Amino acid sequence: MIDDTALMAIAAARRLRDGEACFVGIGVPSLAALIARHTHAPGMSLIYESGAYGADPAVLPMSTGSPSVATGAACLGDCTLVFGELQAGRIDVGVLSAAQVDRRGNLNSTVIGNYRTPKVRMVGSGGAHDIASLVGRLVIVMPHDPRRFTERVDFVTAPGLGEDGRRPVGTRGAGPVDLLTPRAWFTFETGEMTLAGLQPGMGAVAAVEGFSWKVPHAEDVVELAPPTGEELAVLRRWHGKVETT
Amino acid sequence: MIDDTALMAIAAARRLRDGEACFVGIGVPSLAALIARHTHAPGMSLIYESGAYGADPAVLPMSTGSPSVATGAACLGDCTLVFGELQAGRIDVGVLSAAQVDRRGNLNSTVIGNYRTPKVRMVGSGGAHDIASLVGRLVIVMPHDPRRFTERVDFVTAPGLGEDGRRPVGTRGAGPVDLLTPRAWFTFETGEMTLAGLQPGMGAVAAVEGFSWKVPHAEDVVELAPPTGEELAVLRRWHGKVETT
Amino acid sequence: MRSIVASTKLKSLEHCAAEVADGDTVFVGGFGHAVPFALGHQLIRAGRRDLTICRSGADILADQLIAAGCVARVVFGWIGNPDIGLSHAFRRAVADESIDWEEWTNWSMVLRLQAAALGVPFLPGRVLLAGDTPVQLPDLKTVTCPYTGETLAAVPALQPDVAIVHAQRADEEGNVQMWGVVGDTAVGALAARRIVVSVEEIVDGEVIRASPNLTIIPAHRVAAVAVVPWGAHPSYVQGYYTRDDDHFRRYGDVSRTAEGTLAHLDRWVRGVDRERYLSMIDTGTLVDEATR
Amino acid sequence: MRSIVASTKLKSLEHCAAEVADGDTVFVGGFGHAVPFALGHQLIRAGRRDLTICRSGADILADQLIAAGCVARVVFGWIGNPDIGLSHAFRRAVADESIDWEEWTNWSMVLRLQAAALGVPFLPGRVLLAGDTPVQLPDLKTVTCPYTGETLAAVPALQPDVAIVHAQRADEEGNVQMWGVVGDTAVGALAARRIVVSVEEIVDGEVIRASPNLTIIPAHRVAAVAVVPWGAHPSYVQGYYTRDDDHFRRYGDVSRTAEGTLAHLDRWVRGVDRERYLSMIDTGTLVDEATR
Repeated sequence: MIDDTALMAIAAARRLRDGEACFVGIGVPSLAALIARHTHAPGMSLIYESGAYGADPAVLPMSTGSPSVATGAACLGDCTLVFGELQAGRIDVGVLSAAQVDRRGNLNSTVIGNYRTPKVRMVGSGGAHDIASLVGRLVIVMPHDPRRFTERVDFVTAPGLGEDGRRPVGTRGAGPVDLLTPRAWFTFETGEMTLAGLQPGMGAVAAVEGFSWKVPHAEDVVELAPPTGEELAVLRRWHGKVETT
Repeated sequence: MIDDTALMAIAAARRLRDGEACFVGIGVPSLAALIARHTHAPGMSLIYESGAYGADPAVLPMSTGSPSVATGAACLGDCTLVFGELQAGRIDVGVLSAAQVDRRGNLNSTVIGNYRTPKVRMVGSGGAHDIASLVGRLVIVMPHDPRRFTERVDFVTAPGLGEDGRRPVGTRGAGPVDLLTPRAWFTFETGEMTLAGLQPGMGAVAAVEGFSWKVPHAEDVVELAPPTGEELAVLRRWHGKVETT
Repeated sequence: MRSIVASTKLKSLEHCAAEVADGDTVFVGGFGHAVPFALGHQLIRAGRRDLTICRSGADILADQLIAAGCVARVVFGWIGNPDIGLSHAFRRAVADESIDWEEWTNWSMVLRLQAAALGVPFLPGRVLLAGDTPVQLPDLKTVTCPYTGETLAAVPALQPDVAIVHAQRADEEGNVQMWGVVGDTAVGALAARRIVVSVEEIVDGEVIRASPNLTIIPAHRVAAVAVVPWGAHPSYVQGYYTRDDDHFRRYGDVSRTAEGTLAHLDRWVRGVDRERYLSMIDTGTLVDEATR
Repeated sequence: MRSIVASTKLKSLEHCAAEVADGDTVFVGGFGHAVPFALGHQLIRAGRRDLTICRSGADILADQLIAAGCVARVVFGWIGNPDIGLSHAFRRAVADESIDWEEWTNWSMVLRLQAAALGVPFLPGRVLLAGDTPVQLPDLKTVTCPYTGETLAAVPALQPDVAIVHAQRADEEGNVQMWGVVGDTAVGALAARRIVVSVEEIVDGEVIRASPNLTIIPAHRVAAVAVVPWGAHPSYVQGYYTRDDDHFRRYGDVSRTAEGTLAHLDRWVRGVDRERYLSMIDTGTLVDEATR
């Protein structure tokens, strides 16, 4: 039961706070937000780009417009409402994943390779660029797959930090602050991805195994607490249960 | 029963066409639109600035947000929806009244006298400036009160035509095309208010009695047909019946 | 599981009104429908001062706030007593130079609020380009479209410090539902830094979540909610009670003089609690009318 | 008196699809919810060519229109098969350079449509100012706020020639009601010059007028309405049927090859009428799921 997804999602859930407005993407980001809302953050509001506030999906949605997003939501506005609130600086935190992340916390979901003649043409930004540009702070979840971690992403879909380690001109909010994988917790306080914690039983070498650059360590690299019984019980309500077959 | 209001409203109703989207104000404008919709223009949509489309008030509303506007409307959006549609050039015709009108079809509902130290401080634009600036064409209704007809209004709340008889830069649509009073019908084709028709039995002198400037006549000043039995029957459903006491 | 309630936003009417501070810019909700009279009257009772009140079309609640001395400045698109007449307290305040004001149009006021709700400092508009209204707005700028070269009005954002809103219902978390005429109430509320709300009734979260399309303000934007039945009287609440047109007419008469206006405030606002207020209106007739 | 119907907008599915001409820019409604598959499939059957299709998040209907050769250009914020994978027909078309595209973000696409709905040539936005997305938009301009001096993106208006939309219901006059997830469907439709709609059912005007807050498109904007039950399958319609997730998964598999995609279109679209289509889906299960 404590698979990679569970480790990532639970660790990410702990980075979310009660009472926050939380803009979430599909997949592990939704799972992380749901765990938080149903453990330590009952007053957190899940926001989807389709216009839903206070969503409480009974199964993990496959689309931001899925039935589980709509049914039981506290508010169904439209895209203009949620992105307007985002642009006005009123959404505290976003949770996103992507195909690639780099040492500055930039996310790529657009192309692998060259933009016009790509090796892999992917899905593009969706709301990712908008959320990363505007949200209060960004929590990133990524599977531990070395190909997904690069020193510089092929295409900056969603801006993190610039080459100087600071937020690019034109963005708002703190940008990426936490990156959770099944092996580790990284932060960006110093302006670049820094190992800050290890999942239970994981070593510092394994945490960055296969990464193409040397990831700095925080002064104190902590060991993350293992998932609690409550967290796992909550996780089981959604994990592996995507929308109906 | 055929009082001044009835004559004005019925004559104005005849200037509205079936199938049109019609932005209406409170009072005689609403009455005119209702007569049209319930006689020759069943497919006309009454639009109020409060966000209502396809309104069908059972009693004459006192406010654009009145219960009679909401109840039975086909669509209740918000101000952004209706004014957005107006600004996008999608509302065919507007019907307005005002405290003053001038020979260029400019309307004043802001002040009598000087702006900062007025003789009478009135209600201001509301949607009048917006409708007059943007609607496809404007139909004006005015009681026959010489003080309300001036060569130049004290304050141009809602722009009609400029001193050159053309629409001012920055406006869209045809501007004022018809002005109905209990005595006459005026048009603006030549760039200024021109006597085009007379209410039944009314003379050309009486039509502009008391006006402070010489109002030109069209080549053919027609006599308007008297209110029909159908028009009067429809009128009676609303005339004198404002919202509940 | 779905009924998790983190913390209640439910407060007294007095608490809600206390969210409005002296000197605040206050958006007053209600476009003919669901005008927050109870909240506004509480501001009068609390003796709030130096407010800037703003909205597109302002009715007799604005007039009463002005008459009571709460208001230093009005920012509006229209001000009056709908279909009845002028805003006499405003008229008098203009005449004796005791008030400042800034006059827009209903659409440009909505655009100003919309800009704030969208977090941008201006929105381009196709109004305020002709006539005398823009002449009276010396600080108004234009903007040139970088694609078409057109000149548009640059309608500046207006971010109220606080919005006061009345609506049909909310849950304890603060999700606010309104139906019927919305007007500029939602955009004006969302434009504001803080939102305080009075509602006809508090319902279970389940009720809200059964019709989420009716929620105009999500809970996390709401600072406090008070349950105030008849809180919009003499305006109306769709599905609850109809408009007390006679009350507007009577106010139109008495407000012609400063003395008449103050006597009205003494009778209906100052020293009058909600129980007393409700005893003075013919609630039976107004409810009956609403069900027609 | 309230049931006056001027003229009916009710037309066949074929008639509605015929409102879309070769070469048109088409807004495709449906944000996960109420995607107009039946209307889109009719465009494929009618052999429509050289379309520019646009919306924020484009799902497998866009992929199918591309695979069928209807599309010359895609303007989008996202394109794929939600939670499953890529838009393979788009991917192949990019690889063999048989398609043109313009790539925005979901918010900037919504702003583009919102600008058109509001009748302005651009809206200022706080996105497209960093990262590589704006780099790929060489014609994108910025605008300087005349009040604050800030630089914002000048997001250009996008006015579709026609919008295709699916919704729960309409009346004969063409008042269209939708609830559940609205996404960018209303703004995209209102942005367009013409709007054609399919609905689950036609209801009496009285039904519409009993809940006017649910009307997202007023009648005078609608060119034609077709009654097409299950017209959003394999997406869903709130209150009618749930999402056929398996269908999306199977399409994710078969669309990996051009042959698989064409075979899917042969099976589900070309030469398949609505009766045949409905016989191929397990409507019972999907309706049951919706009532959970």
